[in-house]
Amino acid sequence: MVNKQIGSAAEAVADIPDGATVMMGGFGRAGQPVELIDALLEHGAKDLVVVNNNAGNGTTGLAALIGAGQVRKMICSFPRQKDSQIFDERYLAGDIELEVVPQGNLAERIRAAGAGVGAFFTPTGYGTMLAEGKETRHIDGRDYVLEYPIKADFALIKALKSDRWGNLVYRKTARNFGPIMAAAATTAIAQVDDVVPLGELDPEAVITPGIYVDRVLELPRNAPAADNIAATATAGSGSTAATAGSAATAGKAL
Amino acid sequence: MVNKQIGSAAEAVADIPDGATVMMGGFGRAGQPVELIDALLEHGAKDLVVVNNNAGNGTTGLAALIGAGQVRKMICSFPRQKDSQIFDERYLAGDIELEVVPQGNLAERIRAAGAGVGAFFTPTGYGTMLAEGKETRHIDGRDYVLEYPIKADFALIKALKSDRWGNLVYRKTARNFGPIMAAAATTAIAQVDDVVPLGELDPEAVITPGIYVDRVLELPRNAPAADNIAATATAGSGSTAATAGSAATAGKAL
Amino acid sequence: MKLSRNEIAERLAADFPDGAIVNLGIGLPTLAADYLPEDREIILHTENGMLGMGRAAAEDEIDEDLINAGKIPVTEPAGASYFHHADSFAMMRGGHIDYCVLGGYQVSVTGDLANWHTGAADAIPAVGGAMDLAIGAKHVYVMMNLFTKNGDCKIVEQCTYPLTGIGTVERVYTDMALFEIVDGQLRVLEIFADMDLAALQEAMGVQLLDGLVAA
Amino acid sequence: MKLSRNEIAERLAADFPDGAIVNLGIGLPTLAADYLPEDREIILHTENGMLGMGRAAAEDEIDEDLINAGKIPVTEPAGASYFHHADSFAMMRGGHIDYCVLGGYQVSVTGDLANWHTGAADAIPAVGGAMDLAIGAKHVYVMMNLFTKNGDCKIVEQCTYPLTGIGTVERVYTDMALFEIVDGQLRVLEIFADMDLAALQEAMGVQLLDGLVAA
Repeated sequence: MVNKQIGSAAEAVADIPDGATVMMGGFGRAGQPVELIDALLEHGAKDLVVVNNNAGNGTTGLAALIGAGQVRKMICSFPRQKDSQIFDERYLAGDIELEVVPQGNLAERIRAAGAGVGAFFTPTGYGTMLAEGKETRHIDGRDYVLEYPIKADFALIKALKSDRWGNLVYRKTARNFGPIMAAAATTAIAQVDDVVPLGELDPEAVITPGIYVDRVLELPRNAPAADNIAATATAGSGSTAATAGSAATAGKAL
Repeated sequence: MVNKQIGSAAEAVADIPDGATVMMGGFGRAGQPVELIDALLEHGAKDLVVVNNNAGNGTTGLAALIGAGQVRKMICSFPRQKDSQIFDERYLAGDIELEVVPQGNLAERIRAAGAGVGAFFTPTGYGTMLAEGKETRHIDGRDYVLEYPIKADFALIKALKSDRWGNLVYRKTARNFGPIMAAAATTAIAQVDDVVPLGELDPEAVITPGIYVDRVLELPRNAPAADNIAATATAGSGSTAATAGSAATAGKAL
Repeated sequence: MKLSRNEIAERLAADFPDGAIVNLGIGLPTLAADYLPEDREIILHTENGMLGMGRAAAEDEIDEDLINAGKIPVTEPAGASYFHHADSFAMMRGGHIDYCVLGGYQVSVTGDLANWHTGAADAIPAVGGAMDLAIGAKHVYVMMNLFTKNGDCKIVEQCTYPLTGIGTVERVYTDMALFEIVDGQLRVLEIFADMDLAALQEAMGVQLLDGLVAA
Repeated sequence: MKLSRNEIAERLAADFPDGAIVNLGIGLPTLAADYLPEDREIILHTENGMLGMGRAAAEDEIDEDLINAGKIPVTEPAGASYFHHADSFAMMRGGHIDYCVLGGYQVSVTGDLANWHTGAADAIPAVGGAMDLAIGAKHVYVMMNLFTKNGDCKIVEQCTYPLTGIGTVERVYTDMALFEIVDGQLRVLEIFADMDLAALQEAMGVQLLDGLVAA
């Protein structure tokens, strides 16, 4: 029987090795797998290549990971923000590599990795410094740049609900990079608010079929007050919060 | 106010000119826009390039269009079937051109057209006669063939429901080529069982956002017996059936 | 007299026809959302995966899963739909968005756009979706002040800042005038500032064609 | 003794591990669906846009919107999901399907597959999803009789029919024996026919390595 549910955030990321390429979903807070990123921080894997739309905000999550010196290279579209000071500092000190990719090329390169496309010609960026040194071609009246897939060893994403097969549904604009990152990574790990019994998700509305998902971690968002306190108290460790989450659903027939 | 609903199949296809490239959704009967194809037959546009997974079955729909000599060229993955006799005859007589494309390359080329991708490297077909004369490249340990987008002037597709903006939801495996063909065509025409008021479709389950759809034709599938008889009686003409469909929903607040 | 930021936004918003699908870039262009004509249905696209995006969320409507490209909470009106990032940018790249409005550092007289990078050696490059929008929409509009605080004209013969897109800008809505670029030629459609075409041309230092409609 | 079509299907189906995601090609391979081990969850993919596909539909379950790649009505069990054709073939091409099973005209000793075209001058070419499956799945299995009705061995030094994919076949399940191709070498894993390795090799006319497990 297939059951992709895993008990804790710590367990979910335990086998991410030094040097891994890790995709992280999210656009702003929406869809950000906060607890999984925190677990990766605690896990301590180093020399990581991280793929995300940004390069961390404030002092938590990806920013903390960069601050801890665990990230060798960022691949993203928009590193510089009001509160990206940790990345900015590291970057200007020459401590971290940066590959800036136009957001749509970033998304399409991630999609290409999942879809087995070897490379593709995109009009985005043609003639700009982000296409310098890249192969170009004039096709049917338009100029294009050749871009290659971005694959990952792991993807950390967030969705609304899952079943034990790993089928995922998302919520509003929190969907963003989740589906394409799940497909582009060898091992995709999804944190979800709720793991529901098989058959409860509408087959027409499943956005990420379970084939792309390897591990599912349930972390109830709207848990009763007591659970919320537990989850907040353990933010940063991840594993205890996750245990609380699993306990909350232990009685469910999956 | 945006309202993409159109009154009849005849009206929906009236501006398809001779020489147009027309995509037709469907895989077998599932998702086949039968009434729109019938209307195109009646409309009489000639010299068409038709993109479909197959090349017509039996003596109706696409097969009838081919039989009537309206199709100059077929682009498809699987023309030869038990009941593709009309195409077979035309093809063997040299009366119709054929471009056979592996099904996944067909789908990806259609997707590329909608997504503004100029060309892409696919591993499918490498080293086979379907890749003869095509550019190839060895990328990261694997061999690929360069394939180009397939665009269309019109797409005829079928979905389950729509709203007046043209947002579409599909039903089961009838989804197949619909979403990518809608995006790849300059003008996409969808026949649906039901046009529902704006806001009634679940935003998480809309598969084809209205941006891709230009015309929506309501043809109730499970209409009351009287309507069904009317629809059957006019099959082949399309326009009367469509009128019946519109009448059935005239009272709705859209 | 010059237009305020809000007045530029209002002037711009008046040009979207009924049913237009519009992407408003982060920053200044977002202001146009407040001036969409009420008698027309303008459908907003946001790069982070939503079509039919609503207005900014009120305090009690804030939902962290429902934000726009500028990460500002928004609402979900009837007719909305969601999609993932690759589908969202396919929508742009594939030419399905009718209008996009971008901010600008510089626009060249032939429609090149520079709006993502000052070129300064110590600047951290960050492009976001600007290049995708610049090449993707059917009509690319720029909204900006015509002159920098230092008095340099931002419509130039050739951009000196790194480019976002080449030959892509169709209209430039500024505080002083409205411009159109057609076939690599810059034309003034309206002057808001209290000056005539000759004075405007002299202030800008680039060749202007007369596209002014007699009042 | 040779295996019947159903027996080949049963032997093949026994090799899918719990949780395997499997695409069964149209025709002969579809038979394997009837023999999936009941104590394992095998998740079927069909190219026309469904994962977690169910068994063939009974008379009163037939739904024209719910069919498999062979256009046969099927059912929708718990856990199913639907997607469009580009997403479905991305699933294959991207290497996400664990196993696919295809019919074969010929398989070469190095794993080339020919199964879509006889090469006859008047044949109408029709490839469907065969080439996508042949290059896409993690494990490509072929299910076929070992000899044609004319007595020609279908495992050959080099395919004479037009190819579907190159060096892609990993196992060949036939009525007479089960073969594995690893690093371009053909190995017999099991012999079902009443003959030994030497006799099988002589009948086939190709070099065979011994991969037989002592009973």
